[in-house]
Amino acid sequence: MNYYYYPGCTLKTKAKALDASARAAAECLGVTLTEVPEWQCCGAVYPMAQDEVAARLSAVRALLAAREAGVPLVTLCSACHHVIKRVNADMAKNPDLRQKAANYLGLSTPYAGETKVLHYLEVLKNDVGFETIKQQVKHPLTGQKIGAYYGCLLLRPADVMQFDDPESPTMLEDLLRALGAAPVDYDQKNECCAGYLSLTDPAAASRRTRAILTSAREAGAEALVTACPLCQYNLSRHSGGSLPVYYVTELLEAALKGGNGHA
Amino acid sequence: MPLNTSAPAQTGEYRPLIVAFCCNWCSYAGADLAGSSRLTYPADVKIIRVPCSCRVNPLFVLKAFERGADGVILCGCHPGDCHYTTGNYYTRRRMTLLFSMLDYLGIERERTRVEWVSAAEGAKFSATMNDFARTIRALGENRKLRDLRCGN
Amino acid sequence: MQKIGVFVCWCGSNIAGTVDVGRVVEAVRQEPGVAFAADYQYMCSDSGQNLIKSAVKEHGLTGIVVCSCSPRMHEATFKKTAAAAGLNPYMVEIANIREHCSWIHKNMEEATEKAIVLARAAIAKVLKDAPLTSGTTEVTKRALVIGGGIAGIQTALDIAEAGFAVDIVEKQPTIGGRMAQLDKTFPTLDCSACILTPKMVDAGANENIELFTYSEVESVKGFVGNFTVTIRKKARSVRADLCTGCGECTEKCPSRKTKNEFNMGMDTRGAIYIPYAQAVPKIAVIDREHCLHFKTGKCGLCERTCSAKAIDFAQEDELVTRNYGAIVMATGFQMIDPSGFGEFGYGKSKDVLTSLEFERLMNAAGPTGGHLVCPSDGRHPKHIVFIQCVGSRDTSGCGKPYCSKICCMYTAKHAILVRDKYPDVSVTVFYIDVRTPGKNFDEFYRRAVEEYGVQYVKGMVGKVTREGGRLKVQGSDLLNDRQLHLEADMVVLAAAIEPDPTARSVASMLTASIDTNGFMTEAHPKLRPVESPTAGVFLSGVCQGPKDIPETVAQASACAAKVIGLLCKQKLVNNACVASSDPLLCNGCSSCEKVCPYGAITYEERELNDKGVRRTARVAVVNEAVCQGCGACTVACPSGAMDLKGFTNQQIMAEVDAICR
Amino acid sequence: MRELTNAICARAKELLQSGAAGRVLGWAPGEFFYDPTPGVFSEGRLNELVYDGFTAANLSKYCIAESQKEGKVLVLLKPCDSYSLAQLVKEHRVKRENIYALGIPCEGKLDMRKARAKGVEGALSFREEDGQVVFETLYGEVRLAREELLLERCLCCRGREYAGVDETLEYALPELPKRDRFQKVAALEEQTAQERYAFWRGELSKCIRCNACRNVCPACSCVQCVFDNPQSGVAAKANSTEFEESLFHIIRAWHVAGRCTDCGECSRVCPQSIPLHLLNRKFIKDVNELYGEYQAGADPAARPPLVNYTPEDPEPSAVLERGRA
Amino acid sequence: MPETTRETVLRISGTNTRKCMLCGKCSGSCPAYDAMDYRPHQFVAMVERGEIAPLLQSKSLYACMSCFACVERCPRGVQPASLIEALRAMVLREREHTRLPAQLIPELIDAGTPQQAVVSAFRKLSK
Repeated sequence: MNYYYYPGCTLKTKAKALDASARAAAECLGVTLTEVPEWQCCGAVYPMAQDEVAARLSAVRALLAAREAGVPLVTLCSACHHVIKRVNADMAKNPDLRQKAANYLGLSTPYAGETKVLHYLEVLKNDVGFETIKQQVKHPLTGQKIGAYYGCLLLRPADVMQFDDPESPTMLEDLLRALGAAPVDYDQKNECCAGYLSLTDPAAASRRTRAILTSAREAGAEALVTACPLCQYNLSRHSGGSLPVYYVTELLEAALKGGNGHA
Repeated sequence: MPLNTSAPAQTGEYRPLIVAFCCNWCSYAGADLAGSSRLTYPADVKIIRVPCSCRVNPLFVLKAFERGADGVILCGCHPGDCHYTTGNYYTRRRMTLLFSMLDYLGIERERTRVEWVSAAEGAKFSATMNDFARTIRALGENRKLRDLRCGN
Repeated sequence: MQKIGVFVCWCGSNIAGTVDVGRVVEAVRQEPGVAFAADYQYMCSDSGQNLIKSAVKEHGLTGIVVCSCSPRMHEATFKKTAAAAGLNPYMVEIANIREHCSWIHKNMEEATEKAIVLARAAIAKVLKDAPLTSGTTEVTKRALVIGGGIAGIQTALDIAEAGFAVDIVEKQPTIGGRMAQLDKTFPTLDCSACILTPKMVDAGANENIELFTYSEVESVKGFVGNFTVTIRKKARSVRADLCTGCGECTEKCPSRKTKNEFNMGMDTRGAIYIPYAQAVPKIAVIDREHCLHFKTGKCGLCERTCSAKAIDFAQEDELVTRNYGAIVMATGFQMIDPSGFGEFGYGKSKDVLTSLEFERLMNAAGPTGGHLVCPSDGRHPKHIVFIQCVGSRDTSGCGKPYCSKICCMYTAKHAILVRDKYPDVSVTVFYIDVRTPGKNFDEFYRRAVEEYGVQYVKGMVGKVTREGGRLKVQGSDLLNDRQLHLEADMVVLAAAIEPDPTARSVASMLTASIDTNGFMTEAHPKLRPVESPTAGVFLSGVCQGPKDIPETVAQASACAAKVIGLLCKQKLVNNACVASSDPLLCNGCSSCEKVCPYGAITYEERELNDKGVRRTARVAVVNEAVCQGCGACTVACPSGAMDLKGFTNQQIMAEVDAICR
Repeated sequence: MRELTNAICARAKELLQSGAAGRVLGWAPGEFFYDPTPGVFSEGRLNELVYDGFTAANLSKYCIAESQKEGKVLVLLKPCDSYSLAQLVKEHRVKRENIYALGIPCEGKLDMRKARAKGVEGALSFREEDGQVVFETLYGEVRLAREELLLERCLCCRGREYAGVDETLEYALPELPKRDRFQKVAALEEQTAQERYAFWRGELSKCIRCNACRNVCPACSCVQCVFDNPQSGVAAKANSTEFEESLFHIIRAWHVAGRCTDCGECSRVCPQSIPLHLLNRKFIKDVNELYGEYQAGADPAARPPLVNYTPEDPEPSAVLERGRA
Repeated sequence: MPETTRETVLRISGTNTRKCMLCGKCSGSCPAYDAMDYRPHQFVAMVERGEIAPLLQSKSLYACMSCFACVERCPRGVQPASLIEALRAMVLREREHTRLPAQLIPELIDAGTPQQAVVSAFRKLSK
């Protein structure tokens, strides 16, 4: 199981734990992640404007590198995944953008979405298999009541992301169950935490995270997991420590290898 | 509303000749629906009504080409929906083999097409004819079949 | 020598607005064989037809070309005109210069050119037309109705009343269909069962009607007037002739976990059951999938209980083959599963229901005995939110693009029923549009608002969440420019209705066409709404499109009238455009026989006079009463012996020639 | 070879004497040693019967006329010929009850054109010796390896199974090469449309419309050919243009599609050496690939592919996409 | 001045406002609804009517969380979020409308603020 791996800027700085745990867990599971050489920041925001070409280029570069290597491109940060997956779809479906990107990058063969973009969780689910993971768990998270927080970027728009049911996703819960935990279902798991506004409108972020945290707590969650550094930051900042927010990979690593304090 | 597909014939502009065989029950009715919905397609397309697509003898297709048609399209009910139960299944085999043969002889494969268009698919009929006409226009005049055998 | 008359119709401005009809007339006059050409504003009008008739007489025309609308529209009209003028009706050809020309082209020059080409093709064809006469066939005086809901019952009753035998095939163990599940009916609020069950009983008792319940159509052969249908009577494991419907067995059955379909799975039933008290026929049936006897071989309690000795575990499916003159599709509808719209929380909270589930919840024979309680915990609700257009008018993928038509009215009904019975329960309805075209419909909806104080909110719900044991509904109130966050105890989804999935396979057997949404296609959307384009197949009820009960019943009766009209005929005039084989060219190879879907071709040894030489040969013979004129045989025939009257090789080649000229 | 001919004659004589048949359909000497022609023999003339490297003609088609006559005819069928007869019987073209089919072994037939191409000129006679063919010519003896002279069809021999014969004559013969008969078709398919067009245009332009292919083809046995029927709309006589001229071979191949046993007679008799069998083989290859293996004449009960279907048949468009990357 | 025609907005957003059937599900779904002066459904309606100028001034452009709930739930395939983004882009492409001067950043972040937050804020709010 060989993949190109796109960590993204946050995983190299503030979210090193996400990166490190993901790599460690991958190694345990026989998944080889090769970091994309000389990757650039994806921009963290998918440019919805159809005439924005430049903002799509760093994603295209990463996709091109994977095309050349002939392997799928794996991402972890929700924002990176969202941007790269959607730009990939643009390149496949929008000939205008494809040609413009090729012109910018001086490509003789335009990039037409050939690379398969996978989220780390998709690799776990489809290529490794949750059943395999379950068998490899050495330190099950027995009895831990954990709420899965998906946020927006992994799920929507579902026709492009094709990650999970956009309104009733279960992928994280299925993984948590494989790790031995008791996932807690709550209705705000796919609602926005207002992460993009965390700098400019902290009040909005506070309102949204409170709604999410309340919903999770009411359903009995004692911790949350997410795959997004911004969600993690936003939620932990407003939980006041009452509800710890982990990266899903941290729990995965802990269950596979043991050790980490919280597990 | 773009009407470019029915642009007036300008002098010198190449206008292909397209013969469309349509089964009476589905595709001809689909063409009627395209008409009553005012869904345009080029006047290059001329429709011949047949009771079923299975009435279309390969000789008709070849004849049309030989007489100067640039494209021939057969339209019938969707497989399984044939008014006569099985007619279009035979059509499908016959035309598959015939078109494959034409391709084998080096005739552009885009000049022949089979499409299943139901009586409810006026929009599909129009879209199909627009697409086919565009394809044929791009291919240009059909000389190959006529010239397959040089005059001696 | 043929003398052809060409008649170019203006169709008002429909044709003349885009096609220069004068130029068409001028052009066709030059065509060989054309003895007369004229244009007229409405050729299908009396005076237009008279113009044709007098031209035939005056100019001694032998054939007619009418350049007009689609032959599917007026070919029959002009054939009659020709016949009235003494011509063989098959000496008429139509050039479709409206649907295939004037309506789709905008440029006059171009449309006129095309019209001329189409006219030439028709002239070329008519020059090779030969007078044809139609044969006739007998009509089997029995009808089959597929589906035993209110549509099928009404159609069957009307046909039976007219004195014809009619069979109903129903896949469920009882007739009654969806209507039997409804509580009250709009806009009168009379009890659904009270008006339906007498009809069910009538259908069961009528000596002209035979019910095949728990049965399915297995295969269909033949054609209008002469269908042969095989019906699979599934094994009930209960002998219909012995069961008294006492219900003893259903109470004793120890397997009690099967979801009760009648109550939309909101309660359970035994493995042996009678769907409901008013079932017709009132005969128990064993659901073998859930029966302990069939699963483990150990039980047999029902058999011991039954004093009528009706239980028959060894019963097998039975195939019944019958002939019918007409077949009615009355396969009805189901509600879509709204799980695809996860934002509404259906499937996550038991208090989010579909309207049909709510219908059962309100019904005295329903899972709660008619007490309105929250399914999650049995509490009495304080506030109920109804959401309309769930999956209707939805082009996003998981819904249906059409309006389901009945939801506005039944939601108003639900709202009124709740408010009437439980004035303490408040009701909010989220709507996009309230559509009430129907007699007393808008008045009914206004009553909900004015008399019953139902809150109608223009806007759609974005999300339903569970909070503190209740539901929270977030939606927009567009008229008041606000986002609402309402607490509710129940949410009722007016989910879209879709054709019953069985319609597709049955339609396929009947070779009747289906539209992209799975509804049956009618022969003409306005003028022949109860007939399928396939002769002898008729449409009754929602299988043709969404309908409420009065509309369904009206259509069912209209459908019956059409069936009766067919069954009344002593003979049917056959298609004259049938295949025929030239024995002198026939190789006797049997290729044609193999592709004929009707078995219309047989072979016989014939003595032939081949240009003075006598020889005997095995040649193909077409049964003209059975041939439907598809033409499959003509292409299978390598020698060209087989040809199709009205669409001969020469005629089609002539059309090709004329178009490619 | 003489030995095999004697064996055939001996068995034929027995059969005639037993009353199983009244006459024999076989090969008689032609104008030259390399063109034996079909002939009918009474018991007394059996000594004139030829069976050698050049008796390639497929006798099946002659059974149509022969079976209409009084009495039974004994027909000699090489393995591949037997499929043609079986197909004709399946199509009710031959009165099987008037035929006694004797399957005779075949060691592959020779192509005089190949011999000429290898420099055999002024040939007067030939004989076969140990896998070699020895031509006696005006300019002396020429020896050539037998395999080099085999007819195209014999290089792809489909084996020694017979279809629907009444009996077979056992006789040990060396194996024939079993080349892939679709190799050339596949090679053409690989080419660009332009190349294919150039190939076929070159070949079909050579046609002189002598009708030899049609006349020899066992599948082309219509009571009246569409090309001879002015009512058919395709006959040249009925048209001012050259429809028949340009499309004759396509239509001919179409009409025998699903019925052609791939006997190769069309190419053998073509005076212009047009590889007509490549048209038939294209249909056979397509049928095999798309609808499952089918050999015309092999199974009397099997529905021929063109009067058959399955609901899952591929779409014409999908088929044209084949091989298009 | 930026181009302010309906066509520009439609081109940049790649959405078709005529598909809207005025159900309001976008506004019923929007988590930023209360912070908006013009609501998602109004964006669709106003763009369709060509009323672009007021939208360019709207504070909703900076309240939208780009959560795509409106896009996901729209029964007709309209994309209100894309309209909002197109309008925001039109404003920001005028340099003077940059909403997030770099010098403001230090006071907006804390020790834990992920890069992603900064990068995305720049992407959304400056040019």
